[in-house]
Amino acid sequence: MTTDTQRPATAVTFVETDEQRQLREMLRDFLGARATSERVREVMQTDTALDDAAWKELGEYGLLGLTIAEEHGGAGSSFVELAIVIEEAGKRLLPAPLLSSAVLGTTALQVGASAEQQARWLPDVATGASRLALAHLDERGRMTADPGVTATRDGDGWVLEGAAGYVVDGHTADLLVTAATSEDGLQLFVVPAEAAGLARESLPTLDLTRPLASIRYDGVRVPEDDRLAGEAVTALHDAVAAGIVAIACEQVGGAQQVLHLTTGYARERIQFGRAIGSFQSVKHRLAEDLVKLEAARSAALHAARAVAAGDREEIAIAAPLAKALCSEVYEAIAADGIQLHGGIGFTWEHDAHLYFKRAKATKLLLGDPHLHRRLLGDVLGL
Amino acid sequence: MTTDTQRPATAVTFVETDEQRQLREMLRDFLGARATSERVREVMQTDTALDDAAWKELGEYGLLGLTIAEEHGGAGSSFVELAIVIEEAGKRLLPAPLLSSAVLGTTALQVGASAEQQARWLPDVATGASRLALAHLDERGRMTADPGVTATRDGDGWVLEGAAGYVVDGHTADLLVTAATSEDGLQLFVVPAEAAGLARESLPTLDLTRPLASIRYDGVRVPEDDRLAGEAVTALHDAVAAGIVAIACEQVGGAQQVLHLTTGYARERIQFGRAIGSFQSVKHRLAEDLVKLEAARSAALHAARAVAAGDREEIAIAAPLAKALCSEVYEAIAADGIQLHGGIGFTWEHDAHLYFKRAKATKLLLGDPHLHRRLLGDVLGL
Amino acid sequence: MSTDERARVEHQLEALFASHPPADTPEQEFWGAQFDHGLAWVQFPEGLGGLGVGPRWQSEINRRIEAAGGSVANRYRNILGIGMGAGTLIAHGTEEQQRRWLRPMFTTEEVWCQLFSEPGAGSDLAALSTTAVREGDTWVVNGQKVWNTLAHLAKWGLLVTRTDPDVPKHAGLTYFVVDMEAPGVDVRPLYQITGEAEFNEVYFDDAHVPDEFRIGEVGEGWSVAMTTLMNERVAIGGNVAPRGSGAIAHAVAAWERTDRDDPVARDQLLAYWIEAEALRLTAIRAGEAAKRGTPGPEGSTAKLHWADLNKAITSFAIDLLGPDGMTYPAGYEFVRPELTSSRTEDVHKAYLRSRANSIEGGTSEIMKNILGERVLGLPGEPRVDKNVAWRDVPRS
Amino acid sequence: MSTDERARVEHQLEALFASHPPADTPEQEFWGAQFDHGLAWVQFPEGLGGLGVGPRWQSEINRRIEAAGGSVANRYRNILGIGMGAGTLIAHGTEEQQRRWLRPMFTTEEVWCQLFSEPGAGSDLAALSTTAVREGDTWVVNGQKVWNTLAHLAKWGLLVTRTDPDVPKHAGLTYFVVDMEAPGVDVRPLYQITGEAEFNEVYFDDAHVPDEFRIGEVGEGWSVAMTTLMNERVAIGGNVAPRGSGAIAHAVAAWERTDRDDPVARDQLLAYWIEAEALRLTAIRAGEAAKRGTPGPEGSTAKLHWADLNKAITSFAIDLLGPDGMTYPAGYEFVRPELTSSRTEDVHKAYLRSRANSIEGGTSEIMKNILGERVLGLPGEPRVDKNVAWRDVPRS
Repeated sequence: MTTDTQRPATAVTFVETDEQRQLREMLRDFLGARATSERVREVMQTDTALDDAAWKELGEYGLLGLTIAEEHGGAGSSFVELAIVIEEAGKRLLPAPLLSSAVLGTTALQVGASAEQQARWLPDVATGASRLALAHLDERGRMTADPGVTATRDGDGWVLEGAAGYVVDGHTADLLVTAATSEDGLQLFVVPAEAAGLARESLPTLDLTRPLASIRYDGVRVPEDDRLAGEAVTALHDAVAAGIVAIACEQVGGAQQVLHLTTGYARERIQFGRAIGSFQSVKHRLAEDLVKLEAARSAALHAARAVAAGDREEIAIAAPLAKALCSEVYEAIAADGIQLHGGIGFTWEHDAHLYFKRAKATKLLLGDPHLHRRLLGDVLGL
Repeated sequence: MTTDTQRPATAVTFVETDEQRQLREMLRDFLGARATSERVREVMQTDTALDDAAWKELGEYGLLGLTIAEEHGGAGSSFVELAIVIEEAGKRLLPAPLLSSAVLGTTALQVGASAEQQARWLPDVATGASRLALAHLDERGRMTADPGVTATRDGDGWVLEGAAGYVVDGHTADLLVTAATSEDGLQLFVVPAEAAGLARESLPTLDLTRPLASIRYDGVRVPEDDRLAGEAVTALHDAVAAGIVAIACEQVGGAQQVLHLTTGYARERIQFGRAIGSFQSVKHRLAEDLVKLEAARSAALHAARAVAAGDREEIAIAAPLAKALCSEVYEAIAADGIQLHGGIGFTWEHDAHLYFKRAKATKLLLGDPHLHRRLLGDVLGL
Repeated sequence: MSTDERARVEHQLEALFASHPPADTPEQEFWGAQFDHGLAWVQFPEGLGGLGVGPRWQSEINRRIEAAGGSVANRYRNILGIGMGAGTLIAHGTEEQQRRWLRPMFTTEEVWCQLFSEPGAGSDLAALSTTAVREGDTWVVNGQKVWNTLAHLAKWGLLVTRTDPDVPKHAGLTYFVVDMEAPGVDVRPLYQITGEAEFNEVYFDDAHVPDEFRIGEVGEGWSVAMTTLMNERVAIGGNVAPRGSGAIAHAVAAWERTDRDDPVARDQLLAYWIEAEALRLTAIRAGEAAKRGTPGPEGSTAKLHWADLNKAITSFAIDLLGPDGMTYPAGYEFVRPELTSSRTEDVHKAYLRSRANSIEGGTSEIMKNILGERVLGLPGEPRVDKNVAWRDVPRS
Repeated sequence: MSTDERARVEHQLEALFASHPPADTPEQEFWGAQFDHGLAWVQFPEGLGGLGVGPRWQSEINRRIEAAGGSVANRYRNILGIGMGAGTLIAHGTEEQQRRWLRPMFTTEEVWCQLFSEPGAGSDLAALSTTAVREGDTWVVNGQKVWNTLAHLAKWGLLVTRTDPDVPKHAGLTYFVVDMEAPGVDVRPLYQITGEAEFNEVYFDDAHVPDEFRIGEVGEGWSVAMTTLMNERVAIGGNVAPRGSGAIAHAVAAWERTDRDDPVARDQLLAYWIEAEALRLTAIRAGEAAKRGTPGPEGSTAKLHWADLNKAITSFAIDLLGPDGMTYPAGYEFVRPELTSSRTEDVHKAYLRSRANSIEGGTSEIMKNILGERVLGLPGEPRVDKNVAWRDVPRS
């Protein structure tokens, strides 16, 4: 192990400010009322699978530009606040492009765009009027591969050719932040969804509450002004790191909610004259799930604080750690949610399967636990 | 997957003959009376850790040469009978060189020695008068490495130099079947323990009931007659395969005995006014252990039948399969044995730790589960 | 006697094949003739589809029929009738009931379903609360059943009801055959997490069942139901799948779609392959032991092991797919699948379907109780619902 | 008030450091003076080692003493007295008892041990059966205790006995301090699977305990014992170890002894590293929450998580050693280790020692009950040992 990784993590703290607690409570109330099971199910079976009403309201409350600077119409808060929104949305499986627009897209622009570019795009993102998505994977969806899109100079602008796969919320985004390989290396382009030559196709998803799209670029022309002026590699790296941490936070929210639902059921469901939660097989399983959940929560909260602090060295450890752990914990708790609900947990009408599917889909999104363990090992020199 | 591995395993059957059942019952009685906990503990804390009295008796009953042909003084039975002896001995942690002499050494001689050589050595092995051990690992104990001994021609004979590590029962063997690299490739030599230049050192073992030794060869001279005349690579391969299967059978015996002890304790130990086995946490753990045990038993029994049938193609699948599975099952059941006995299970005076240590030691002996999974994958073309 | 039995079976088979060549006779007609020749349930009495010989002849008869180009698909199409209902009728029904129901059951002219589980009575089946109240020669049934395979196709249902709430739960049950087309019986599809409706819910709203459809005595419903459930195990058993088939085949296929260069995934794949093969060997061992009349614990561990392993392996197969694991290519279609979708060719669907393996036919928790108590001899838990009137036991 | 407390603490510290310079005063003399200045247990009353201020000052005092070159090792050497006995005496002892025992306890002149568990009363501590029978002003004790750390060095033992077998188990207990050097008290080493005797067994054969050594009323022993066990948790807590330390350090060291080329082992190592780090972060989180007076579930999950993880990681470390994992380099020596060997530098010993982590201080099974019932609010099990005289409850 290199000495670097031995350094005491300077900023390990979990203290939540009063404002953060209030934000969490506000979201709990808001989402509890808006993102009901009925509403989520209604939305997830539409073509867009996007809760437009909730999205607008989140924008009105200023929750879509939490990390965007005030000069660009945002709240100028930190990633910790955004993580709270994501976690609470994860509890309710809110079908809204928070991850794609407020995390992946926003971070890419904040790190990679010039001040002028940020001023041009971010205000609409902060209000929710414009939705971003990040198109950076090839059609097989691999993180390590070059993007499936190439960019060629053409006069003052560029022409994009190729395809991007597994773009989160790609079919409802207004602007596609597209990674492409050019002669000069990786570039990021902001491409309007209605650009000529751009075609989108929704994928049939396991998790209906989180849509994915394939995007084809067939000679899409992009002006030089819409190429991000900064370091594309850094911008993409930071966007993905923030996305990974956001997923971990969302996973903790979902896992907590499943555990809450299952525990409640175990208290009330009676078999053999006793609440099933009085049987050790059920009680101990839930206790083990609680142990896992608390470990996952610590990892996700810490990673969010590292992102908020902009501590790249710590992010390199905390982000893959959180994604690897929270993915497996959410999956395990969601699987127990089905099992401990018994037959009803296997029905479409019960919500247990929605969490189970979200857990599996987020586990595989932006790198599975195995990949993140490998990345962590490289950082730690193990 | 190659088509070969898809072939229906022709000889999958588990039927036990009446003779085999009688053999098992006889051994159960014999070892139940001889290899008591007191006796095993007494023996394991001696320098040799070898139960000489039990060994002699096994020889008198003809149980040390079960697989040796009748013409060489053996019983001419199959590996299935030998596996029964090994399994029953594993139940009682009998400190006796069955694995080293009756399996590893005997198989090496049967496959690698000429008829004349077999006639010279095997009769004494069958009676127990001569004990074999197999020295084929380097000092780090690795299976994949070349042996740590080199053989150089010297007139009519050979000179051995180097060292072999982790030799099972190496310190009490009479004849060391030694693998050495020569100019002509791998060779096997039968070296008397008292040969000039040969030095043995016992290792401090985790499992006191199964001793290990390091052997140093400092210019040990071996006549050409004592070099095995046959294919050394095949002989070594077959010996190790038989050894792996024997360990798996031993592990099944041990696991069954721990489960038996722990189940009995769970029936009798009362806390909170109830037998602890009535609590689901205990009951379900034991039920899960039973599930594992039965799978392990199937794997070990089938592998023993494949060895008995001399079906090399099936052995290549069944042997690593059995070793990988039975190792993990024994370890898990032995660990539960300590846990479910509570405090008493952590004491020296209780037998739970003896099984726990045997489980770990056999897991690491002749290749750990990971190695065997890799070997199996190579065979299966996965 | 055994040679005598063989001779009788051979004789009937020859006669059947002569009069109704299996390959050329329409299915239902053939099955009717098979019944009439006593070759439907060979252990049943003559005249009721059997010859009164040992049940072990049946598998040979089935093999011979298939070898001759005939079909035994009725056993799957009407699995709850032929596999479970028939044995129940023989054990507890009147001869009139047997004559009325067995033949059209065997020919699949009348499909059967089972109406046992309820929303409030899953693992604790005996706590069920669907009531049957006697009105003269009729019983009026109210309540809800769930997890009813084939109920939407069934003419008849095997129904357990509560007829006396004032005695302990096992004592107050009565068993009926119910006409699924009768007024007051409402069958609704029950969609599951795959998007398919393999099961139904059945609602009873003042449904009338004539007393002549009662099986066994009033209050004896539990022991009749146990007969049905015993027959379930027998009906399911059978052949062991070949090496490498089942869930592990999904994982191997998924592995082969990868670059096959990840040693960690490979190690996990092999660990599952090993466990699947060991379980397969265990099933062979259990079959041999059962045949020899010396069944061991291996027979009881298989269901539990299979359920948990199936779930783990199919989940791993999805992981192997990587990003494609986030998709569900078949889409959620809200249809009824052909038969059960337990053995689906689609890995994504198999993954979701397998979630029920540790719930249906006894949850893994209940199976562990059974293993612990019946096989390992561990004591049961203190019971709060024994010797208490059903109406006084807490329920959810 | 808080500033007032600070002033008083500062004042006493200055006085102590002036009269007994920590770096230059012999340990026991310094601890005596520390007691006399009210800085031993700062929350205790004046004259009994405290100043009657908030307990949170104690950790600052300890830091200051260490910074000044003094020692706080008495807290470890006499952990059962200082950590658990003292609080019990303050809560339930008479002032005479407090004056008699607290000072020599703090100076370690008199070491203490705890005599609670018995062979027949482990998880079910309240079922214990060591009896104390009154004879005038003396109690005669018979029975056996087990798992008694430091008993072989101890002058005094904290003893729970059964004084009334005819009432339910919790009601018939009485708590004593027992002189470990008294006749009839026999301390024997209890060897564990590491070959060491970290614990003892203590046998009582007509040992006499004066009534003045009784703590609390007759029959109140359970609540006194609970006070002792509450203090246990407080005594243990404290600093969080640095990243990468503990069991995972053993695994990393073992990994570094390999060729570091096995991706499967590496993946497992990293999975454990992640879990260990997440648990460490949880401990920090629990500490912060406790400080702010808003403890959450994270405080309760740590012990369970730590025990199971420790076992898994040390076992994995042995696997990484390969063939060397079959050895036990230290040998089984049948000695008493220095203090507890829980934090051993020897990976082989750490592996064996960790087996007890999920047993000592509450088995993992009991911890899961506690988490399930107290944190998750799940109902308890039916109890067969409530409201029944102890002598009528089955015991093993």
